[in-house]
Amino acid sequence: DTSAKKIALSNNYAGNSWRQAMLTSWGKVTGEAVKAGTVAAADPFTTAENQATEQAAQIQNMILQGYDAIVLNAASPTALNGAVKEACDAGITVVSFDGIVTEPCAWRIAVNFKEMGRSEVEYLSKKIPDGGNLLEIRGLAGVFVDDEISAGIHEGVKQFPQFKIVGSVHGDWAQDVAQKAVAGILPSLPDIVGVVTQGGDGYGAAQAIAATDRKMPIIIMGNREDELKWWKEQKDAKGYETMSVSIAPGVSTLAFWVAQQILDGKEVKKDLVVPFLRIDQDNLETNLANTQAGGVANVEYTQADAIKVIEQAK
Amino acid sequence: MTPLLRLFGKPWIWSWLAAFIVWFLTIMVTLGASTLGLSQAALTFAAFSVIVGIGQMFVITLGPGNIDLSVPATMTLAGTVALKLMNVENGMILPGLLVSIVIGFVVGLGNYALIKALRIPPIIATLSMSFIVQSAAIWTNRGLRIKPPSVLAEFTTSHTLGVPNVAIVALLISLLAWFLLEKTIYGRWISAIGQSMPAARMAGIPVDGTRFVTYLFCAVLASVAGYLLACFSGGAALNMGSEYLLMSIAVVVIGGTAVAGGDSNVPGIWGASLFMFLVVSMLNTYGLGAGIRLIMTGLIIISVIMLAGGRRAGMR
Amino acid sequence: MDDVLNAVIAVDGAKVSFGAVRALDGVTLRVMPGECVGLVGHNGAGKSTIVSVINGGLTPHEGSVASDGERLDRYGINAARARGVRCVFQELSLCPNLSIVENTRIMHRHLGGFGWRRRAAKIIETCLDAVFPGHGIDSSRTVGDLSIAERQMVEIAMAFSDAGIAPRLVILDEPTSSLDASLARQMLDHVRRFIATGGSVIFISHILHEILETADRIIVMKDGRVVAERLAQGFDHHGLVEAMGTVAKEEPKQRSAREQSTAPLILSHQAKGLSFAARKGEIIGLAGLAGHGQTELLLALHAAQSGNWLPERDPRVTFVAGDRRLNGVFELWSILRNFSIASLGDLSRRGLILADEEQTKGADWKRRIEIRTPDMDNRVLSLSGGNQQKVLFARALATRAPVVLMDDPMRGVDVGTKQEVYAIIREEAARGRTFIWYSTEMDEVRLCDRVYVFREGRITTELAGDAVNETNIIAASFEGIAA
Amino acid sequence: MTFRLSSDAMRLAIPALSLTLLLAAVFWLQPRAMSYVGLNLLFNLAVPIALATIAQMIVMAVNDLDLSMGAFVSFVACVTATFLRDAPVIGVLILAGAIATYAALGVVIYLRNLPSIVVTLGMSFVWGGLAVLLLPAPGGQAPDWVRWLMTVKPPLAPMAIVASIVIALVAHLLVMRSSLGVLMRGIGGNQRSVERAGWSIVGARAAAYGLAGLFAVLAGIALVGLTTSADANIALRYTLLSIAGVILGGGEFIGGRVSPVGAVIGALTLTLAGSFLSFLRISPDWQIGAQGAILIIVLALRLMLNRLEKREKRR
Ligand SMILES: Nc1ncnc2c1ncn2[C@@H]1O[C@H](COP(=O)(O)OP(=O)(O)OP(=O)(O)O)[C@@H](O)[C@H]1O
Ligand SMILES: Nc1ncnc2c1ncn2[C@@H]1O[C@H](COP(=O)(O)OP(=O)(O)OP(=O)(O)O)[C@@H](O)[C@H]1O
Ligand SMILES: [Mg+2]
Ligand SMILES: [Mg+2]
Repeated sequence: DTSAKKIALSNNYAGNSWRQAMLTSWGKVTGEAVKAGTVAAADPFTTAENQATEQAAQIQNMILQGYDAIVLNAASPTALNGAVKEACDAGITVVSFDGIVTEPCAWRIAVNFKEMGRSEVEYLSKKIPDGGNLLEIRGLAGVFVDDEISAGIHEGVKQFPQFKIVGSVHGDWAQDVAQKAVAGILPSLPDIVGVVTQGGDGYGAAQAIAATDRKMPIIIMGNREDELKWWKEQKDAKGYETMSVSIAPGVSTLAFWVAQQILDGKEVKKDLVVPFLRIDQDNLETNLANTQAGGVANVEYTQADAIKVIEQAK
Repeated sequence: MTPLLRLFGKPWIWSWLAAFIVWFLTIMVTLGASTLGLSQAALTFAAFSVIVGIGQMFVITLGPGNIDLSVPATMTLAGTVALKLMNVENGMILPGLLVSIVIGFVVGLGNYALIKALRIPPIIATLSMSFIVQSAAIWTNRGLRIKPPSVLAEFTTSHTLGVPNVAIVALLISLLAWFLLEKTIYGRWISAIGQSMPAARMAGIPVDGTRFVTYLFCAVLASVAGYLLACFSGGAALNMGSEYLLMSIAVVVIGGTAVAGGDSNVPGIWGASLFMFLVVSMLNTYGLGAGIRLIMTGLIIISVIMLAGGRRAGMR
Repeated sequence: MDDVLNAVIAVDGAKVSFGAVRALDGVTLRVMPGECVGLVGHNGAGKSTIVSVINGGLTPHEGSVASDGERLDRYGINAARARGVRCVFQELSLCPNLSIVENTRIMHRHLGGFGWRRRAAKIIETCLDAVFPGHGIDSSRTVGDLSIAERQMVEIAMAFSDAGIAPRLVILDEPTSSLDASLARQMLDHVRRFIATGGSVIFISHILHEILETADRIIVMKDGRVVAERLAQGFDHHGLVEAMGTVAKEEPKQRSAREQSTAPLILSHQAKGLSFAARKGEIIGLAGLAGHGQTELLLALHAAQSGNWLPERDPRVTFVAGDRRLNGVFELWSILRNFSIASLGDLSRRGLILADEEQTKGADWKRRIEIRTPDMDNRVLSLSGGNQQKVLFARALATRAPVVLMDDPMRGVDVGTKQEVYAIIREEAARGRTFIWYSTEMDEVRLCDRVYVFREGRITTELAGDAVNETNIIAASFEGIAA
Repeated sequence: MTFRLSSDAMRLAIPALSLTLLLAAVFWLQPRAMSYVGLNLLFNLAVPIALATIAQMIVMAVNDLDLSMGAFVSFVACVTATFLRDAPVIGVLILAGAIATYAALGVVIYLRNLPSIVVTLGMSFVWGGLAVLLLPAPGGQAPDWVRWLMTVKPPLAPMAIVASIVIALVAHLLVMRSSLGVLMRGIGGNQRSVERAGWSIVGARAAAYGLAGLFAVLAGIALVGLTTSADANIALRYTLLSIAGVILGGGEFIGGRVSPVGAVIGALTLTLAGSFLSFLRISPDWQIGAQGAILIIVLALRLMLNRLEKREKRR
């Protein structure tokens, strides 16, 4: 019985549509759970400046506030370990997702970001067997996810040596930054057949390329509604083909349910894996229809889903 | 002094020189094939830095400690609200622009109210304000991305005679700024205030009024830049201004405006904005990793200021 | 020749130029032990520059410096200090953010080590007591909290203080400019005592009677050259003025008492104590000991009469600063811009500055008030202190404001210029302008139609007409002190 | 004679009062914080901020501003979590080199008459780049002694409080009492007169920047001791935080008016303000905005107390 338990969400950033969708999903699902009396509280907290030190302070405050579990999307996989350890020592359950932490006492709901990067190149190899030049758009330098996805992409290029990465820019997962960076490097690049991305930056790349007279390469998308919509337009107009892949923001609700299960006394493995959400040419329309305007393609989880994920991991 | 020497005495020449060298090195990679593309891209993206940079320059001219950190949040709020209001309708373009200008007004008003009424140093006042504005942006649309009206999207992304339209807008704003600074009483006033506030007061300058107008001007330019940027990049995002915090300050100081206030300079903003865009493009083009790229950017900024600043010290 | 051998400092043929300006053009000068040398000259004559040469702050482009008969090739600030050269600079040069004790630490480089605070406090307090008995300045106070007169007192005491190396030559560059008569008296007395014990002093002042009564020998400079050098007895006031190259004008006379009480009231203010009122065309003096609320009244009048938010077409008051570094000059600007800033309203149309009219007006005033510069487009800091002050005067007079507030504006202005300015003030007053004039100099106060005397922040006495004289003013200044 | 508060004492009284008020509010909202463990949790992350604030304050004392503080502390954190643990000798050398670089910056800024803001802005890219090169992805581990130092449980008062007091004390002795401190503040107050007294401005500025570098290095080390590992972006917010801390503590941008004890109090206040907010439970939309509001309130408080104090003084 967890009806007296209090859960907190520690979030480090709210400044993009993915995080907004994540917070919305959290609010929706936990709101119902609180109303149904499953848990006593599920309060979300967001830091102002997207900094590990600020989030560490936030977690320490949660310890003082007496939460029973902390669901955590971390600014850094390691820099919060000190605070997380303190939470564990205070008897608090810590479940990290998306931005996971390496501290052994915490649970991790991870996406295999490396595989995500590799699969992008694999997809391209099927569409363009002859291979060609690729442009890579990376995220924020020095951040774990950026490093992982990029490593996966380079692994993929090794696996399919017909591809060659001829340019690499940092788009910070923001489409205007990506647009600027791509526009700056594009004039000096040879022909490119594909753009491998990390999510949130595909539309910006498309805008930058559309502004030149180049042929539109295959740009891997990242599940944002604007990206999907652009893809749909291109598909309807000239049969443009690509794929889109990202982690679903609703994973915050899975983390919530996992935390609830742990508080309920369930035996749960420390490392859980969720699949990433991939959209292909044939299910584009369905996904687009389900995606809120300006939002991100999403999946929200129920308690039953969580139990299933936990069972599978055993 | 020969004309050439006199040119080298100008504080803005160094940013232009740096921009030119970087531009040249970049196009040489493709032996000149990328000249047009790179130049157009540089003008386009420099335009946004120029617009916010000019506002920031006016504020910095007001003297030590004056700076507006609310620029990115203002851009975001103006962009998101305007796009939401226009809701892809071409007929709403003007009301959209108006609303973003009003937002700039309100933010500027808030900034100066904090600075004046609560005596909070500008750097902290505008930082606090930016948090509130950012919250307001989140609250109004939660990261919703709405496309700009088609006419506006077309206008911001296309060229006239090979020159990007946004660059033309930025040029017009620069001319206005130059005119204000060099030819009007207002320009004299902000320069005087920047050198010594007590002296300005005793010389009969309406100090508060002038500072207030300057903070308004900066916020309005930021909101106009936000409006244009949102239309240019096909929709507003909650993080769309974040880049322009450092950028707006960097282009002002690299452009040769005195950080201690009292002395501003418009051409330098252009040189520095082009430079800031081109240096990233160059380092990207040469395929350098993020770490090296950052180090090079820093070292180049320092060398530019060494050349420019050292020169000025010698001139005295 | 044995002159040079005994001289504390001997400068030979020093030449210094700043760009096109010849600040020193072959100056030769000696200071003997036990002697006070008076140094006079018009603004920009090069007095402060020769001071910089002597204290090691400036290396002359030509010429040499010798001390005790020994030619010093590597002469610098530290060499000068080691020989006991001390300096009170024309503009105040203490650190306003530090306490008096900490400033003493800065001035005496070798004072370090454990317990320096105690030692520094002792040194400065001893010296303050010696120079300004009854000063009432607590050495732990922050300099920024002191009045300008108190700061000048501290600085003077600092120069005479002894922390290991005894002062042998003290240079005083217009030390009395912010002191009232009684404090100046104390200082001059101390100078005589110092001389009597064998010390040397170089004393620069534009207040000639101070020079005449204190100096043993007087050197007159003009345009970077020494033009006359005689024992003090060899000069009288008239002769000194003549030697400086100013056409000797008659002594400022008391204005003939004019019928003022019928002129319309133009300004009134409820100050502490007696209420303050000014009529059209009056010259009103604010007197009393320095720092007793005169500047505050001027600032209050200015604040009450000028807006901070909206520009005004017709300014009601204008202000001439005395502390020009703090609230006078705009350092980055040219002389012309510094001059025109207060009257831009008249030099513009719809907010647009009319550059030609600005030039014309600038040239006009440059001539009228004789600002010594080849070009009004030079930076204002290239002017000597007195000339900067003239620019500030011109700035205020060029406006149309009917009331001119003056905060001891003649600090560091030479005699010739003063006479010119007095004439301009009288002329403008006759045309109906009102002047409200705070001054630390009795000669200036006596020029006024009416005088308010301040004591501890309040107006205690009002004197008018024939009652405006030294005896009455001094009596009123000390009123209430058990004497 | 009436009792007169020196301007230094006033500079201190106001921040101290606002901290007390805020602390009272936090205790009222969250009584659990009123304990040994609670105080440590509230304040331990303020320790590196306090050190960085002192560093920033020293730079501000000579009329400059350091915009690279955050990037530099991040860089130090990366060095600490990698070299200082795996190869202590090289680690110490690197950190010493970093301090020397700071001192050199002070010299270059003075000699070439450069605006410190621009130079440090450039340096922030350099430090950031070096940090990314060192740790392309977050990682590394805190040396054991650092970890021990930051988690030690002294009797009577928790580590965070003890450390803050020690930092304030040492900084006070260095900046307010020592000759070097007087010299540095003198440069901020009136560089020309310090020069005329025969001091070497180059040397003094090098010392000031070097000292600032030293405190920033300590900040980085302390930070890693708390977080156990580092990443290249870990302390970017320290730039603005440290400036805000100095201002909150009664320091000023120019004129050499600073207060080390105030700066530490300012850093504590900023940290506490964040906690205060999370205890308030504001709607997620407005949580960021509330951080702005609290900054405004704390500073407005400063103004109010300032006014009271002035009235007191005038009486
Ligand atoms: N740093 C400088 N740069 C340019 N010109 C200078 C500089 N210092 C002095 N001068 C010029 O040198 C000349 C001598 O100036 P100085 O200050 O020695 O005059 P002064 O006799 O002290 O005048 P005052 O009575 O006004 O103090 C002046 O014409 C002044 O403008
Ligand atoms: N390095 C400099 N750059 C620009 N102006 C300077 C410089 N040094 C001195 N000046 C200015 O030149 C004028 C004469 O300088 P000087 O050294 O004689 O000062 P001073 O006579 O002691 O002070 P004052 O300015 O009151 O005459 C002063 O106004 C001073 O501010
Ligand atoms: Mg002089
Ligand atoms: Mg002079």
